[in-house]
Amino acid sequence: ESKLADFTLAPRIKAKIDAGQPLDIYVSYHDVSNEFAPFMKAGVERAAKEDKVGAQFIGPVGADADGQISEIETLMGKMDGLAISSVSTDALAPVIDRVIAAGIPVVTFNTDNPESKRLAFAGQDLVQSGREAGKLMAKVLGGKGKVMITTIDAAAQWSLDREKGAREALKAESGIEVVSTLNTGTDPQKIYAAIENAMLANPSISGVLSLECCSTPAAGTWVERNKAADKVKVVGFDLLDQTVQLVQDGNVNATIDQAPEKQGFAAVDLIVQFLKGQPINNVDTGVGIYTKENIAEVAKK
Amino acid sequence: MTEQQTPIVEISGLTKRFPGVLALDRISVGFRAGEVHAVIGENGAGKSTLMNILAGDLQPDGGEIRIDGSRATIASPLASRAAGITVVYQELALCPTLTIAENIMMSDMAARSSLSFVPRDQMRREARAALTRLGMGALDPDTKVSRLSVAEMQLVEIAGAIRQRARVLVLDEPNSALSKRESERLFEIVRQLRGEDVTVIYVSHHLKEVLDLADRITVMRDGRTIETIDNDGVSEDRLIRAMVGRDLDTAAQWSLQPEARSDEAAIVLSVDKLTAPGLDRLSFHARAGEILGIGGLPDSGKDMLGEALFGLCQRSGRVTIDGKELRAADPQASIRNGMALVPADRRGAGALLSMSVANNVVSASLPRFSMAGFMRRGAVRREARAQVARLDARISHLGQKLATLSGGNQQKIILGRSLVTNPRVLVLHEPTRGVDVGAKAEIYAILRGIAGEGVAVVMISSEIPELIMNAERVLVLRNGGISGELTGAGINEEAILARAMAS
Amino acid sequence: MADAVRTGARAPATDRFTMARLLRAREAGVFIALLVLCLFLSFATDGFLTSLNLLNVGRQISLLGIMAVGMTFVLIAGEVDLSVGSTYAFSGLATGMLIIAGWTLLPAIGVGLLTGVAIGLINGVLSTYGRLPSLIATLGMLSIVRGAALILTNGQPVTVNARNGALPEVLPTFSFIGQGYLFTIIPMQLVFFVIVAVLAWIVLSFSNFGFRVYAVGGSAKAARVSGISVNKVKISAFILMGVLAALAGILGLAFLPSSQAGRTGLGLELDVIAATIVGGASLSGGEGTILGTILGVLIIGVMRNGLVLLGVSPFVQELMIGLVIIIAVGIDKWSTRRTG
Amino acid sequence: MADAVRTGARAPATDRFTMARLLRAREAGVFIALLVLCLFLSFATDGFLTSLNLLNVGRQISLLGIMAVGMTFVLIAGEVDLSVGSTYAFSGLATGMLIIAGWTLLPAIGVGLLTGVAIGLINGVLSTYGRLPSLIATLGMLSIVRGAALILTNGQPVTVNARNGALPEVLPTFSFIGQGYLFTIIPMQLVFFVIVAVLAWIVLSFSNFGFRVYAVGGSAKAARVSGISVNKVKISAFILMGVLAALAGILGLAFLPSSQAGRTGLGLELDVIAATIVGGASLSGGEGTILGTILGVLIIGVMRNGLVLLGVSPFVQELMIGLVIIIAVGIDKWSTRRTG
Ligand SMILES: Nc1ncnc2c1ncn2[C@@H]1O[C@H](COP(=O)(O)OP(=O)(O)OP(=O)(O)O)[C@@H](O)[C@H]1O
Ligand SMILES: Nc1ncnc2c1ncn2[C@@H]1O[C@H](COP(=O)(O)OP(=O)(O)OP(=O)(O)O)[C@@H](O)[C@H]1O
Ligand SMILES: [Mg+2]
Ligand SMILES: [Mg+2]
Repeated sequence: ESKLADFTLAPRIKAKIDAGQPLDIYVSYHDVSNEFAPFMKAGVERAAKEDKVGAQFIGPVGADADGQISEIETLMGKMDGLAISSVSTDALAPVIDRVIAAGIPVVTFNTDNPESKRLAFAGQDLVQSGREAGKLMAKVLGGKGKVMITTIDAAAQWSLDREKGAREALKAESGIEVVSTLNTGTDPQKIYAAIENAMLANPSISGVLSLECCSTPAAGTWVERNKAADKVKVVGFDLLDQTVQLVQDGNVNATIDQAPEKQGFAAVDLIVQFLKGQPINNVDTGVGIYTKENIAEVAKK
Repeated sequence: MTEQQTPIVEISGLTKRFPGVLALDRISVGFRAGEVHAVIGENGAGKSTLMNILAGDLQPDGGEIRIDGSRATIASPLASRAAGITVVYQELALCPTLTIAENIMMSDMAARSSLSFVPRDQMRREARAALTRLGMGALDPDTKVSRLSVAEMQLVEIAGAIRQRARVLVLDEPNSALSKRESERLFEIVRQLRGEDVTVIYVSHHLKEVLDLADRITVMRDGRTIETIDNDGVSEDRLIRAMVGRDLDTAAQWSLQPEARSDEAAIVLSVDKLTAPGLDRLSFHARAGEILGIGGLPDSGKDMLGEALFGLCQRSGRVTIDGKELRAADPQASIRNGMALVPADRRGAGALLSMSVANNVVSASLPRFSMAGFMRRGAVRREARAQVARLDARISHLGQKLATLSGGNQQKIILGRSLVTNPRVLVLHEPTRGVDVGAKAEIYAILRGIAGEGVAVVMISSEIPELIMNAERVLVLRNGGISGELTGAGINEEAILARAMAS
Repeated sequence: MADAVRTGARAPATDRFTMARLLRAREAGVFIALLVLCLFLSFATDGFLTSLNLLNVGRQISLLGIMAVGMTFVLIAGEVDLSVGSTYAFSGLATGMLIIAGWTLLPAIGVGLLTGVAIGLINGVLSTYGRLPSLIATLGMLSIVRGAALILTNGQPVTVNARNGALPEVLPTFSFIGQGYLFTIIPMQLVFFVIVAVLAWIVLSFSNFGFRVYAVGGSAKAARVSGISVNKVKISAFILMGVLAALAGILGLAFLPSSQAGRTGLGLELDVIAATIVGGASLSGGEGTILGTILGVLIIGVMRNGLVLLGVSPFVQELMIGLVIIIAVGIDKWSTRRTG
Repeated sequence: MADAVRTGARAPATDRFTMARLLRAREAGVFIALLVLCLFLSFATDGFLTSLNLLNVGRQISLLGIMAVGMTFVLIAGEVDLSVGSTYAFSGLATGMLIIAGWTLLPAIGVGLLTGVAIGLINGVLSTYGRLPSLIATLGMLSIVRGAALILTNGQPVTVNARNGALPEVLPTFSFIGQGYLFTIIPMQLVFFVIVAVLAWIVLSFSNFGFRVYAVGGSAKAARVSGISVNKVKISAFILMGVLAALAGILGLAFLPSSQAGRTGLGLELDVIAATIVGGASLSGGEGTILGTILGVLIIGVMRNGLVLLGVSPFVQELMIGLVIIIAVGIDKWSTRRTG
């Protein structure tokens, strides 16, 4: 692409490559304290081992744009490559461009930042995965019903992208109405209470579409406790322990996996390939769909 | 003395009601230019309330104030100042985090634009001048007020008020913490101000002072002005009768020297080489049934003695009661072993102001009034009622918060708290500060009664008459050590002062 | 007269207990606000005044309520504890990890509660013998304990279930205390809250310890002259707070039954302090009652529930919660005459 | 004696300014902690002691610093403001929305700052004439302003760029104040912080207004009877805080240049208060200096930077921040003799 062509590698890094010195790749994830961080980190570490580079997994505790930017600024002098998942596209784009301008290659992973001059993206197409979720919802509802979308952070870029995809897909179904988007906040108790209250306030809801890891098991748990599996369908994301169990028991009807380990691996691997002078392209880590039928594959692990 | 003239401040029918109390009941009084006008009355008579209204700090519920003959409302402290009134409050109004100079000059600063700069050098100069006038020129104006003694704070407050050249200067118990010498300096200035045609309104419980100083005296009782007397040949007894509304039979007792009768009694308290901030290897003892007076100037160390004995501050040396040594810095152990303290700082260290009378009475003896860690309410109420009756404290009910009692009554409750612990040694620091004559006499009688029961009473006081009247033996402190011991007929003002000030 | 009683009631109830007195008490403002709110919601929604919904509200406020009871002690003692949200997370996670490590229930919960004791002890010692303002000490502990929880769990969620290693005999009881219903109707969390509140009320109003807490917060210096060990009383209050935060954390985990060090209980400290202060406790110490705190917790819980039932947008909810906090406290202040 | 000087220096600089005195001042503890930290980092990392990194730290602390300066006034005046995080978000968003609505820069920033004035005014009036504890008033405002920001933006992020409607001539200047460098090296945010700090220092130490802030916080009663209008001084301090929070919010938006009502500045209040108290201000009023606050802000900024440079795990960082807060304040308390 043109972006790749515009990029000039910093002499410092070039010298390092020429001298055969070990490279230092930094992977900045937007919230190292969330449930995926360990999987991403595992992927990063696997890549570091296989590609024989140094890789640091960094990022703020709790999604925080300022924290993520400050950390990157601080470490810019040390990094030979950066893979980043942005808290907020607009906020992080200028920093990404500055890193690029300094001659350090940047790829995005997990959450893309297409506005920026990043070289490539590794991960799920979030709008696409949202679309898939919407389609699944429509399917389990049999094409009609009232749907509530839930997310722990309605403002986050990944959430906005998935919501966009989900709404697109649901709009296509004339029998389905999206009642609201419920921003639950991130505390587990508050997520559950928000869902509980919302279901109480609006008993006509027949589908809950969760956009992420954490309101998915909360919605499933609500269904389980209220024995509402017949009346309320849940489609969500990710394969947390609890979610797997809920899918097995039929309280969550479908969940979409985003292969976080693969994303972490691809993030580092893309940069290494680029520095080796190989051509790079976006990596789609895919949309894994799990329902009661195939969940057993995951549950065994 | 000024003849009949229109008063500069004239008050008529002034009423102030607090929740549950009619503090001022249609009082009327006039203050003339160039007079020293004393206002006296028992604790809770309404003196401070009246002064706070003049200061613009409280608003009356009825009645009127005329200044220079025309009706005025004193809506705020600023308005009061604008009318030429300056007040030295009974409860000191100083800012502890600022320096002396900043406190003295605060009202000047309040009058300037808030966009102006602070003229530090000028402030320092003027503050030093104001201090010098009070004989306190040695005090560094850059010292923080929080580091001053109560007496020094009172002087700073007075210094700030005097330099404002008010037309009316209100002094509400201005010298309750001052030494005799400092007080006399103040009186000199008051006389000087009178010569400059300033009206000085002077609130005090010291009748002798009042008779020395005042041109006229207004007596208040129960929120009413009883009478205003010209001070020509008025006797103390006459004033007391007006204040209390009856003859004070206890007054006679005051002049009695206690008969020395505890010489042979066992030593209860013994203090050996007590060293603490301001105290240097102090050794003395007190016997059962004895009232031991401790006197001295403010910096003699006497103000730390109570806290050091009781274990409120770090100390070295031995303090024993009946031969048992008290652990340092452990007030609980002191109480357990039979010591009780009535501190000087009634509002700060004495009372649990936000708690009820009943709770205050038992607060130092909780274990005795509880079972399995829970309070026995009945027993608490019985004890509280008994103490209130014994001390003749005026309260409206046992659940009344201590903060809403008048000072003298607070003092009685604190004394009651000490008595409930059944002390072997009762240490009192300024036991009658700010207490009116009637209550004073009652407190003295109570102390003698306690001593009569075999308790050793240690009375630390800056009021020499109090020591003379009550103590069987007086230790005079200077520079943290004992500079003299007086007994029996040897206890008199000259002897105490001589030992307190000798160099 | 009215005022004397009013202020009198703020201190432990020495006075006889009468309904009239109660209504003139400090809590009256909040009580009236709560009443008005409930009345309004009963008419404006059809879902509010159902026993199911009310029990639901009861459950949702329970964990906040348990912690607010602890905060009442700390505030009356003249201190403040900002670390409660972290303690809540840490203790729950600790218990959860022990359960999935195969421990039986009581030891696991015991250790969880002990972590609360330890945190409270540190908070207390730093704020007394350590001479730090408790705001700073507990703000530091907020970070430290949160960091410790992240390190302990490596940022992974802890989910208590058989697959992760919890003993099968432990799970039903653990679920019951978090999710169960007493007599099939009263949520267990609410039962815990009621027990904690009643015990705390007895202790605070009638015990020597309660007396000392008020005394220490009212005037530390005067309390010392009365032979009360100020530091010990304050440390005890912090420990009580720590234990109750731990209890809430454990119940919270038992309810879900999953927790995450990076998210659980974040920002909870302000909710807890808000509820307690709405209930009449004051940051300057010496004031507060358990009854007031319960009212404060209720008003916030009912408000949240009501706004949802009314279908108010979550953004407006956020705004309304702030308004109600101000108005609930304001009712009390503005309805009494200025007393200087 | 040493102590006399120490405490004396806590008040506005009445004393003549000498290095020796400075070092014995209240700020000494924090200053030493900062020095030790910097020395350690210079040896332990190779990136710390470079002008680039130091200027970087300067930028990263600037917004916190600007707000901490405001908080210094509020705390000295004996109050506290919990609403600053919400104000930060609201004012930034308001300015951003006006810019993308096609306004020119100065009016947009002016209105943004005015929202800060308005919020400060409300905080101040509620806490003075409204007789609410400022903790409650501003906690309520925290929710109200956050709710208002969410309603205003409908929860959507606001990004200032030409595509959204910002005038092309506005963008470069707006970017410059947030992201630019003076003389191509000093970050503009740092320039703003330095200007704010110097002005605040002059006002607080030398002006009559500064004097009144100390007087009001040291003893409201003493100030009132001297004729100082306590309420006006407190309200002014809140307004100053509001304006500075708004300024920080606008600079923050100009830096990113995107903001989101549901997230921006969440929990910022505790960071701001922590920095200010580490710098020596006290919750009970009357104490604090701008120099101390700057040191407090620096210590937190340097710490964060150093931990990142050292490659410490983010979880451990969280824990260390708490430790440093406790130790920095502790150094001061523990190194001076007990004074009762
Ligand atoms: N703020 C207040 N609230 C309630 N009652 C008050 C208040 N201030 C004063 N009182 C009551 O008003 C009465 C008069 O008090 P005041 O302070 O004027 O007495 P005083 O003559 O100055 O007494 P003292 O000699 O003890 O200083 C007392 O009964 C007191 O309890
Ligand atoms: N908040 C309050 N509520 C009720 N009464 C109050 C309050 N504040 C002060 N008072 C009353 O104001 C009066 C002032 O009396 P004060 O405490 O000055 O007595 P005092 O013995 O003269 O004190 P001091 O020891 O300073 O001389 C008291 O009657 C006190 O009860
Ligand atoms: Mg008085
Ligand atoms: Mg008095």
